[in-house]
Amino acid sequence: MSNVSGAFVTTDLISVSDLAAQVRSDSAGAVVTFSGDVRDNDHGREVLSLSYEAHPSAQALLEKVAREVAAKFDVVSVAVAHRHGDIAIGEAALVAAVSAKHRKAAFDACVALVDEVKAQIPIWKHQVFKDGTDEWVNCA
Amino acid sequence: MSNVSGAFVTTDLISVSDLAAQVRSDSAGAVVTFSGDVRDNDHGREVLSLSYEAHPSAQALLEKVAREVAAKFDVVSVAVAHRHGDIAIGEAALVAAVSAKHRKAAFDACVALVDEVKAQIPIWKHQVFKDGTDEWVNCA
Amino acid sequence: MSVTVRFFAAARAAAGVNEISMESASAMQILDKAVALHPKLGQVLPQCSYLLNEVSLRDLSVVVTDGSTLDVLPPFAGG
Amino acid sequence: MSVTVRFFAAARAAAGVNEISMESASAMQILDKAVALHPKLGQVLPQCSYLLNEVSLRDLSVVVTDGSTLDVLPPFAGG
Repeated sequence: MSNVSGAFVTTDLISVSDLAAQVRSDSAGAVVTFSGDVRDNDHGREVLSLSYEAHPSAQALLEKVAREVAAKFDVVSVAVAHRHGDIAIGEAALVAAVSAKHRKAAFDACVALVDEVKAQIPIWKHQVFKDGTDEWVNCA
Repeated sequence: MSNVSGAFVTTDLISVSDLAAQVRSDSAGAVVTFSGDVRDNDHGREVLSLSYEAHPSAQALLEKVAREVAAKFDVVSVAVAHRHGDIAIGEAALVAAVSAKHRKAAFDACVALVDEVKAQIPIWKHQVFKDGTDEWVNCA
Repeated sequence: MSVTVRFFAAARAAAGVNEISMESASAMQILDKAVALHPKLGQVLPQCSYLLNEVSLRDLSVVVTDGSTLDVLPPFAGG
Repeated sequence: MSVTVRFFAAARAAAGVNEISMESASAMQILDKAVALHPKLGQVLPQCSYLLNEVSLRDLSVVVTDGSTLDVLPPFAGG
């Protein structure tokens, strides 16, 4: 029976090792994790600082996406967290972890979880560049 | 420039968080990890204990596989470790970590790294079951 | 009573305000009026999606009744 | 001088020994003789691959010369 170990939208630091510990199980032979970390550059421009804004519905939608992915794949457990507010270079913005009996389901579910979070969760990224300009990502 | 942060065949405990730390970089936006952990069951039978045997060439071949995967995908860094000897239930037998600018390359390279390790590295798994029987896996 | 229009992320940056209060009308009419008040919104709105009282709104001819909240969401960019 | 044949994993379990010492001959002849000495090897060898002095050996008609090491590797099962 697949389940969701956790789904959090938070301003606190998030860590892939915390999520990995949450999904781990003696019956799971594979744990796959993803950490989406803030880069010091984007399209060749140096990033000075970065923040995310989350819509009030983001937490509930993240829980829904996690449940859907857990139900769709043959996994033991999934967990996902998205941070918002200011995030320092190198820190994680999105982390996901999936445990499964077999590795293919763990990889496939982790890819789907990250894809669906990016597609469905109302969260926005704002970047300030070293050259003084700034942008809301995906909003040309 | 892709590179290999580490490739180890060892009887020591191996940890996916160690490898993730090795591949992390401020220029990498994505880190994907895989942990292949010893399960308490296999094909419905309860596993009592488990050990791996490694051929003397396993270390050199693991380095070769890591270099090939690093060269084939647009990644920042890859790291992989395979443990041998006795391994307790829940402990990791194979761990891999890949960092990349973008998540697709990180996922694809991590899947390939695990697949190639399983296909190319001369390591064997021996399982002892609770019912008193034992088997060398993949050797019916 | 009136309609609350909330702007998020790039839409808020373009509007220069977090939210505005409008009279009941169709969503399209409300958004047209918002652009008239805050012209920079005109570049962002074509990419936006909308929530009416937290539920996705695709048909902008729907009348937004008094007491409702209309959210203006630019393209998501999580992760 | 002689040929060293090393058995790994399931092949070692079937042979009951880690390694044996044989006279120089083709790989096929050496393996046939090993099966004659250790009959349970007969079930494992059809699945095995071989290394001659740590290099993959596909053509079993090759003569294994004195001083060489022939490794018998069951199907890999790492991970």
